[in-house]
Amino acid sequence: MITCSKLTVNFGNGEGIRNITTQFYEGDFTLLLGPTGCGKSTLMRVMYMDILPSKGYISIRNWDSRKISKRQILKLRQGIGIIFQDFRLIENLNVFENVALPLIMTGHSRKAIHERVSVILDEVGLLETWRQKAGSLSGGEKQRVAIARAIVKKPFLILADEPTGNLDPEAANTVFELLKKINALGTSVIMATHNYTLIEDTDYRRIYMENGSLVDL
Amino acid sequence: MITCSKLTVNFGNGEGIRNITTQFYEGDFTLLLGPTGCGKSTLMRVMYMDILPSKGYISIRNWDSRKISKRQILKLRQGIGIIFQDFRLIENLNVFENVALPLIMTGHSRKAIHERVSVILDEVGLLETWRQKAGSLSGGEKQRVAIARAIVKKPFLILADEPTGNLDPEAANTVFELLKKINALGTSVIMATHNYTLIEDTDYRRIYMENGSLVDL
Amino acid sequence: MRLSFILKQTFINLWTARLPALVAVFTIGISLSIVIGMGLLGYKAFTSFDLFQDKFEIEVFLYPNLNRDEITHIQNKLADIHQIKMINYISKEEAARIFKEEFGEDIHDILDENPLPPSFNIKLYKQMTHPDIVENVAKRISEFQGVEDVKYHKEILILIEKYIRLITLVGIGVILALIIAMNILIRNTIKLSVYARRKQIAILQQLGAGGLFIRLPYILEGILEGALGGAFAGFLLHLSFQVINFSVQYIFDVSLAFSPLIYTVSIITGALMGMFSSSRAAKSFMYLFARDDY
Amino acid sequence: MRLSFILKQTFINLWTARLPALVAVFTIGISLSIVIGMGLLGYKAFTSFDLFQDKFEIEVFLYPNLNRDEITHIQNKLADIHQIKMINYISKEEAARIFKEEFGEDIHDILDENPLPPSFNIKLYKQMTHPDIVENVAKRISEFQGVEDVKYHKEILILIEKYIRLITLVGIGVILALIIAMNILIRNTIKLSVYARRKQIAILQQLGAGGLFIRLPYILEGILEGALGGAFAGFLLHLSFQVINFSVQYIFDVSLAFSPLIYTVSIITGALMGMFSSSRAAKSFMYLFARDDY
Ligand SMILES: Nc1ncnc2c1ncn2[C@@H]1O[C@H](COP(=O)(O)OP(=O)(O)OP(=O)(O)O)[C@@H](O)[C@H]1O
Ligand SMILES: Nc1ncnc2c1ncn2[C@@H]1O[C@H](COP(=O)(O)OP(=O)(O)OP(=O)(O)O)[C@@H](O)[C@H]1O
Ligand SMILES: [Mg+2]
Ligand SMILES: [Mg+2]
Repeated sequence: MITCSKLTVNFGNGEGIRNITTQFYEGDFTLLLGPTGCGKSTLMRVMYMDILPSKGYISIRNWDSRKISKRQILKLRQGIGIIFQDFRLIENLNVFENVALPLIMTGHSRKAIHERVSVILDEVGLLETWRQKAGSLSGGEKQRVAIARAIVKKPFLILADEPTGNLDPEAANTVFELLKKINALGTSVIMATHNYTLIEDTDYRRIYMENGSLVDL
Repeated sequence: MITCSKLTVNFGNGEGIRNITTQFYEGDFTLLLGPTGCGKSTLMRVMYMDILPSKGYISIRNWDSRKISKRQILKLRQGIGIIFQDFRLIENLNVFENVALPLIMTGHSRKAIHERVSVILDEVGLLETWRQKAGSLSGGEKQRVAIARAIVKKPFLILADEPTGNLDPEAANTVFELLKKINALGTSVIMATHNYTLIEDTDYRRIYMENGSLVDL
Repeated sequence: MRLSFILKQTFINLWTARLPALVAVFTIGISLSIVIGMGLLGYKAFTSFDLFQDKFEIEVFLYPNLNRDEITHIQNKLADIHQIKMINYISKEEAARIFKEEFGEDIHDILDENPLPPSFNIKLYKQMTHPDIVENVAKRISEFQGVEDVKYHKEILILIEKYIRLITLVGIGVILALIIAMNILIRNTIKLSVYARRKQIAILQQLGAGGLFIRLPYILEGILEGALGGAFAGFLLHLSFQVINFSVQYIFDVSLAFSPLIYTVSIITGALMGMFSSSRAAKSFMYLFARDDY
Repeated sequence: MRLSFILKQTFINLWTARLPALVAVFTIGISLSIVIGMGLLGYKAFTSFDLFQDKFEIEVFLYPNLNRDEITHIQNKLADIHQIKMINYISKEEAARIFKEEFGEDIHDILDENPLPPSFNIKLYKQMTHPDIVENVAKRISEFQGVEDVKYHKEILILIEKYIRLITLVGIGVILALIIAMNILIRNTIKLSVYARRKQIAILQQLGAGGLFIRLPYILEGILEGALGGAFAGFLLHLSFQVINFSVQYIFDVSLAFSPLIYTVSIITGALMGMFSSSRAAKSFMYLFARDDY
């Protein structure tokens, strides 16, 4: 489903990602591992076309980085659920509104939105805080809102960038189980993480990066 | 050194911290544990007087929340090294400048600053990226800059709020060892963390919070 | 749901970013009141030249020996000239009075008989005081039978003409410059107020939000701020009119009439400017791709 | 290290926040050029009343039978009155010429002898044309021996007096209003430009940074933006002067002289305003305690 071919992003300071060629398959749960600064987030940014590759290309379903239009980029992003490493919530909206945003944006009905958002908030354990402004949440709460917002729209692909960094082990586990469940229903998941304890019992495909390149272990 | 007495912070939505009475001793390394949203960050914010308690008081060395002046609050903060959960770097300054900030602010000489900052950057593994703007760093790099900035000024107290959430196990270990070393030299450390693997072999004092209150296990 | 959310977001934005909102209202209010106020003032100054134009007159001297009928005949012919607004007959006696005023002597003291000629004093419609037109009229009259001479202050006429042209030119220039300047100020202020929230816009774009969904809250906000600013401008103008009237009444007993239309005009103008400015501003921060430089 | 860091940070801020910096420069430039420009224009309009005041004259009619010495004596006494700028003797012949102009008849055709009296035509210094002063002077002269009558256009004098007072009043009012308005606009813009960076200020405070360390970069930035804005204002004024001169030269052959002093004044004013505005703005965002509402 995702094909990277000689994918290179050059930030001009020697950093970035280099010459990545690989494939991610539809319905897979892929773990993206590697030390800090190795390029995991950058690779994900290329996947939602926040950066276009300097060299090589990436194609996701029918979208190809070499010939995608602006309108198609927005369309692509609507199909991907992104859990940003730094959350990126709209601080002056409340929890409910932040989570509902992707649904509101694509024109769902009020009733459908209420039902769906309530279910998701319950799953991440934030049903009771739905009225609180995102700006005043605790770190872990923000992270769970970000997760809820990514999965609420039933995307075909979830990009989870370090989704448990601010969660206690129990909450981390809940979230991971949630992602597993969604994956089992057919959504592809790519998750960057440093939490080896969390993933040690899974046999998901692991991709290791170092210094902007893939490494074989 | 730190005395909390019936310390209460009320956010007006039922959240916050409630009636905390405890003491932190000079030179101690204290671990602050508890599920997300239990009030760890809030307790730390009270410690650097970012919030003043609604009820009760906190006293840190000679500073007392009930009668501290604005000027003294700044003085207190200059003595505390804070690793914020969300980093709070100055995005348009580079790594070096961000780390040097606390020293520049208190009027150290150029030479002293260069020496000290270089040593710290080396210890957190960012010596080579010193020129990069903080805004373009990876999550883990940002976190390490935040750590470096907190310890550069040789504070009497370090407040580390989830300092390893974005670090891979190896980097997390380096940072933890660093904090241990600094603590061994006399600096008190209070560290909130969810990383139980990291701390499992230590016998530091643990404080558990739940729902805004201390709990005895 | 989309529309109600957008409406709600507009008000949340207005509240959480009340500083930029207030600044935008103030800027629009002040700018509009300056443009409209200076426009009205300029117009007032321009029309007050009427006073000078009203003072302009042509004197038609007749031969001293004409009889009543001949004089009436000339008067009728003058009345036929459509540029003429007012005709005033000055008899020999009237002329003697004027002589006394001009030269400080009673002509009857010096001579037995009054040698001064009768004359007509003519005023033209003020649109007809262009030097060329006046010259034409004067020439026509001078050819009437019984008219000895036609006199008017040509130089003053030309001077006033020049002043009117100057004031019109400078006035229009100043008003145009003000319109441009105020437009820039309003657009910049609104741009800054959106700039302060550019990260929000970036986040929405990263979630795949399209053009209008992002811009509409800003556009609505701009309309609201513009309308409020316009109302504020109306209020400022209303106030200044009263202050001016109050202070001027000791000098002249004229007073400026404040038309409520000014409120309508400034509110509509403000709303339109707010709308376009914030629409453009929002668009200018809709970067599809990430930027690390801000 | 502190100072060099602050300097560096100023430039980094100017570069990374170049939109607000540019907007501030534009706002200051436009505002200052409007205030200074309108001030100069108002002053020009005010002084152009000289033209009317210059036209004002007093006529002193003498008895027709005075001899040379008596006339010279009167002239000397007039010259002693310090309000008087210019004395012009109008002989009987000159008066006849004027008569011909006023009444269209040659006095010599009507009479053998010229009955018109000689007179002095007097102009006062323009500061001395207040109706009360003029009345006083006229009264003094009328008591001279040999003076038959003193005449001047009292109503016109009073009218001009009123106009001057009106223009002064309205002009000063408008300029004051503009100064206040532009001051508000500049302060608001700079406040917005700091507002966009309020999180930075909050971070510095959380690190324990004190007042001046945080404010100095903004103050320096304000000074720079203000000075640049002032230079821009000077340039705009320079340009407008040339445009005005160019377009007005077809009407009048006067031209406005652009003084380089205007650059100095506007740069210094701009720098001062930038400094105070940004100092205040930075201070207003220095919350010691956290705020979640923005
Ligand atoms: N805009 C940029 N300009 C310059 N360098 C950049 C930019 N963005 C990222 N980098 C550099 O590229 C490298 C990879 O960054 P990336 O964020 O992808 O790392 P990561 O694998 O996500 O690390 P972490 O686990 O810490 O989040 C880092 O060294 C980072 O400093
Ligand atoms: N300004 C605020 N207004 C309202 N509620 C707040 C505010 N700040 C924090 N809270 C609430 O207070 C509670 C404690 O927050 P705090 O940030 O201290 O949690 P924490 O223990 O640090 O959690 P985490 O491990 O997720 O960082 C949370 O439920 C949070 O939503
Ligand atoms: Mg990353
Ligand atoms: Mg926390």
